[in-house]
Amino acid sequence: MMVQVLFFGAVADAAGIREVEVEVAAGVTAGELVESLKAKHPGLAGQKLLIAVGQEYVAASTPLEPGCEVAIFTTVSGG
Amino acid sequence: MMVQVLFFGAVADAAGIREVEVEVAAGVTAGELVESLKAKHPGLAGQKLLIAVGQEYVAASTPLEPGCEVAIFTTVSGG
Amino acid sequence: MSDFNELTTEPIDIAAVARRLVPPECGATVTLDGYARRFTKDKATGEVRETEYLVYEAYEPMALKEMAKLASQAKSQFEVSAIGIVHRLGRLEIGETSVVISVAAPHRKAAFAACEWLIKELKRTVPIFKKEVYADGEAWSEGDSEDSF
Amino acid sequence: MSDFNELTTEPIDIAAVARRLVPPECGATVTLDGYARRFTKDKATGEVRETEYLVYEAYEPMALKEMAKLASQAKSQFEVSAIGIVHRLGRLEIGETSVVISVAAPHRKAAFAACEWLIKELKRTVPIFKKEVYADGEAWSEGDSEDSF
Repeated sequence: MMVQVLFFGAVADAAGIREVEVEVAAGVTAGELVESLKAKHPGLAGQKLLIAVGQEYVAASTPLEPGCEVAIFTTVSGG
Repeated sequence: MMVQVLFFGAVADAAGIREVEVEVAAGVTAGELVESLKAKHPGLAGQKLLIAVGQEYVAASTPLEPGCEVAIFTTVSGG
Repeated sequence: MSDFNELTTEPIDIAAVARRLVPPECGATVTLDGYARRFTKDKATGEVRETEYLVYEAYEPMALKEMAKLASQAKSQFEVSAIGIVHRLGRLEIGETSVVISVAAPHRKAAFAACEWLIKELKRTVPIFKKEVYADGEAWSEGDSEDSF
Repeated sequence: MSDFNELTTEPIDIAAVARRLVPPECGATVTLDGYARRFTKDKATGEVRETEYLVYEAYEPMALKEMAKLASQAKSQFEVSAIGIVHRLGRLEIGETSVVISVAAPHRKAAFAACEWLIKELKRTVPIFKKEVYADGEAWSEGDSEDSF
């Protein structure tokens, strides 16, 4: 199944991309997706990452739905 | 000796005046002046009064200097 | 960057107060904007009273001195860089600003603490007096001073 | 009186934010104005760094959702009537406002407490990202989030 992945801030710079469509196995979790992205984009390794699915923070164990929007970023720094 | 007395807010309304020159005995204290004003202006009786001499808060026991400016008011209520 | 303390009978421009204080080492300004409330609930009875307008008067030279003292005390107690205090006098319509206190600091924590301390002390020590006017009467407001005699 | 949460690339007018919130039962609005600081002291080394300008970006739809959640949580935790949050995005010059949080309340104590809580939580949960640009380089700012994995 396909999911949409968005990168922000330091994570976008580290990955060298801001947005990508990724093919993942059905039932894959948010954490597993992050691990596979780290393997593909070595710049992401060692970064503290937050993940949101459908614009809500999720735990690593959350399974992804087909077509969902996944966003990945480090600690936020607004204000 | 003469002192200048200023009244503000509720105290001015209670006394019915805003400003008056008063003849007092040498060595009179701020507290004694207030007592004599209460006797003259019954509306002041029972009010909690603050007193400033030369634009500084003073204790009742502070002796007055000739020509000083004395201000009398109740609890302040700015803000 | 110098502090300022003012009394005015003109409407207060909050942003103009806040933005007079932007020292280059600062990252946050906390501003208290106090204004005339239409409805006030009596703490004892729960009754709601409607205010028509307010009138403030001050012992002006002493009020300015006391405001300057508060700013100087706040700067010795809190890590803040600049303080602006402006208080309105005369007649105020409902919703109009009576007092603005802005505090600029390198970090927001000190700015919040100093601003909250300043308004508490201003209400206790600065000789400014508020009269509330209702449809059926008026009353001078009772303040927070404790040292009366 | 409705709350508002906004992201904008235009300069923020602090007073316009604060004065959109004047419910008739309120007497105080506390406003935090956060802005780009020129000089920042490194907590560890004591070294002072000079910032040239800032760039903010956001995951916009989620940022707006998180801001709305914070406002709703603040209103359930504190006795406040209205909350306005506006965050700037894009390039900010030194001294320009990055965030304004205004909280109107019947009484000031709750307004101070809610405003301070809101900025702390905004910095922890709202997906907005700050890049600091120096004369000799740039760096994404490290935030306060704890729940990363």
